[in-house]
Amino acid sequence: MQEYFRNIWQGLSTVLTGMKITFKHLFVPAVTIQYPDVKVPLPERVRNRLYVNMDDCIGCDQCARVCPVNCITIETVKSVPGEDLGKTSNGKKKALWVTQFEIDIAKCCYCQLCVFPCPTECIYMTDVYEFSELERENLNFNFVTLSKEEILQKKENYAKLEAEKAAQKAAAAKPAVANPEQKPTDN
Amino acid sequence: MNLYDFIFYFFAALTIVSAFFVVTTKNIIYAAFNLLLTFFGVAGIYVLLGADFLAIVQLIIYVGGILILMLFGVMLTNKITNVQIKTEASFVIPASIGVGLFAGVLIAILLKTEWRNSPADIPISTLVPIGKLLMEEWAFVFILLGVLLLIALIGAASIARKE
Amino acid sequence: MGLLDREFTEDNIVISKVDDFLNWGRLSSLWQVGFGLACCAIEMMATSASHYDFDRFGVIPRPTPRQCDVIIISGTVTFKMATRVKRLYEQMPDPKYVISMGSCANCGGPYWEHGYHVLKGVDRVIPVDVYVPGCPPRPEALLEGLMKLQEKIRNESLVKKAIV
Amino acid sequence: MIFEFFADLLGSQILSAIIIAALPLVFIILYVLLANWLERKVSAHMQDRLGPMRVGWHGWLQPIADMIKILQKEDIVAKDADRKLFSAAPVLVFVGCYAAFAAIPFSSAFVGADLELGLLYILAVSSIVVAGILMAGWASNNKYALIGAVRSAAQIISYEIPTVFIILCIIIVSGTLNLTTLSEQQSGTFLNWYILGGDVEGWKKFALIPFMFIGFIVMYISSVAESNRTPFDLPEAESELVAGYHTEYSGMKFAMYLFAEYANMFVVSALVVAMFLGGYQSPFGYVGDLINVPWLIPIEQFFWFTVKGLFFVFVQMWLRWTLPRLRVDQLMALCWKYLIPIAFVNLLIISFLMIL
Repeated sequence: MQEYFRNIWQGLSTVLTGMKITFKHLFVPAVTIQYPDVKVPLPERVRNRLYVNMDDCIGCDQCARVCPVNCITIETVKSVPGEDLGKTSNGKKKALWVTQFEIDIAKCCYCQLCVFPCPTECIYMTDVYEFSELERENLNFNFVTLSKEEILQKKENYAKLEAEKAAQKAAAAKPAVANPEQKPTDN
Repeated sequence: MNLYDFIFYFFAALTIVSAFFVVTTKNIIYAAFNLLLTFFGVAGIYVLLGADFLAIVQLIIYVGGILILMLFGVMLTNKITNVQIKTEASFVIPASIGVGLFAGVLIAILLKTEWRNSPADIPISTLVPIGKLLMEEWAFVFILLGVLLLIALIGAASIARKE
Repeated sequence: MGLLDREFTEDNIVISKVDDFLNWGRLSSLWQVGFGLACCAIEMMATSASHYDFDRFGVIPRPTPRQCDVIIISGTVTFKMATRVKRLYEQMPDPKYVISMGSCANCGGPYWEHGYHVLKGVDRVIPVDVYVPGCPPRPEALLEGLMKLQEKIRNESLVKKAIV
Repeated sequence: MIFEFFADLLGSQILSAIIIAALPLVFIILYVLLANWLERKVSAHMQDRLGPMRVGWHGWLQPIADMIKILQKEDIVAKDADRKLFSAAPVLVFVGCYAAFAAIPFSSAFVGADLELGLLYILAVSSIVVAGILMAGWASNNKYALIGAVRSAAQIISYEIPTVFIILCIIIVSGTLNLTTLSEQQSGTFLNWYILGGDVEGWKKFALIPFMFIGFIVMYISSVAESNRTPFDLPEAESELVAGYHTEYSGMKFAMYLFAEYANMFVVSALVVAMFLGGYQSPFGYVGDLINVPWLIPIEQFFWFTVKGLFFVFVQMWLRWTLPRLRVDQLMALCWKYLIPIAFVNLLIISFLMIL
């Protein structure tokens, strides 16, 4: 019997205590950050969208190799002698034309592993996080600065160089191996 | 058309149509829900006849209690929706005799009754007279019925107990 | 729903005003399926919670897909789950929208190459409206994705689009 | 009364009856829009959030946007659902709540039907809601819907018993079941409200106060349970039953459940207000009396009734965001082991007091 009344009392008093707490919170100012108008400052080393500074990229492919999810695709073409590719900001000489540098940011897992091996510190994570897209293809970022024609030309140049080299080799080797039919298959 | 006529025909149609469906439908759940409408229509007619207490009690007990109990029974019983309900006549001759007799009695009553044709006036509530009668004249019967219900309640509880 | 089912072949001022009104209703009360898949779901819950407050945009989680407008695919969709996701999507009444949240839902994420068990992008089973990148996306990123979806709804029309 | 006024104005009883019947509908729609917004704002602020903010000032257009959206939604009827009952169930549920509005005295000038049996009438029509919910659960052909419906029916039927006991207490003290008479008996200041002993004279009034207070609490708890609100929202417990009996409903049919739920919240609050807190009576007296403008009084009464009703609707929301959901056995234990004995003893004590 005593238990019964204690139960009633406990039930009522705990409900009232709870109601007091919620009523107090009714007048506590909200902690909500009203996002599009107010944005929280991000922490310093926040990891968000990747960005590649192509001016500094030497096409070393290290970031692509270290990427755990293989979301970076790099394709390079060797430069021909006489072309000046310029220098990176920390003094390295560029030797490769980067004809393809794509990061499929949809696959990226924001681990920052690609940032550390970069010798020129040209790939880094920015604080941009608002880049949702209506099409998935738009999340495949292409960082190449060269135009399509330029890429084609670079490829042609290199092919020509190779062909010349091959021709020279063939010319040097012609006395030894008289087999001109093999030349096209070399390329 | 008078407002009361309108309401009366509405409830009468509701009662008759839904009662017809209760009898003819093969789906037991449909029958139960049509019974709800029948009860509701009958309650409406009770109100128009000036028996407002009866109407409310009809709603509380039949709709709120018995019908819900029936629905519970139907829904919680295994496979009751698959049971084939026989709707074709099986005992034609005895049934038609019985129905004929019953219909005859009903028609006789219908014809013999002197129907009042006075226009419907707003009925006075029967609540206070019923309360007075129950508490004064029929107090003993009332209490007796209460005790009977209590016994039934206790009996049900003791049957339902596991030990 | 006769008006809405019919597609108008011509644009006119009445229809475009009605359009704006109906679109406004749809975009400001996107009810979400209370449905989370993986780690992104934690972030989605954070978006619903006090600091980011999805309710500001009129988004409230509804328990049943029948009463929802938007499904947020929050996290890795395994093959086993993909059938469920598809069923949930099919149970939602039109007009319905899909937000794909996080790398895994967008294209399989870390599992896109060698994940024997992961659906490579939820858009292989259901049509996605907005892709929110991130692993997982910040709550703000999800809110931004929602606002992009609202923009998309705002530009919807009853007028039949001319075939370009 | 307002019915005669319209009958004189239009010259047709049928037309005026339709208008009278439509007035609560207008009230329900406006009230549901307000209550929906209030619910979201209250819930948000109790959790230190803001709630709807993006449409209109502090999101006041939110319920309107919801309604426009729900109008556009596809109306799904599942393949295995029972089409007829599935469509009839939301109507039945809404009709039950709407019918209860007929007997609610909004003010001395506007009460849909001045029934002698007002209190019992409201109880009776709310049993139609139970049938509608059961119909929804069965017609959906969905296990969650059926479990939710059966739970709901069990819950509402159980909690009707303490409600009836408390109504009996009020009958014994007031001698009437008519909600308008009940309100008239509590006129004057708030000292005449039945929660403070009513217009009973002498020491009995003070002796009644604690028992009336107990009655009020029991009545309020069971009324929250009857309108299926948290902490008694087992019929639509989303963590166990998806959405209970309206799991399969979408579009306008779901909106009818929404309307019915909010309307039901107001009905039970109005019942509590009419029984214990003076009905439409002002707690202090009327401005209309002070400045001698008699037509102002019914408007003031309407104001007070709505304010009191909305306050108890607010308390229901307050409870919802305070308390967790009960288990089924706890729900039944609360009803059968606590509320019913307390209400019964309360009834005995009050009748004993009134005999003395």
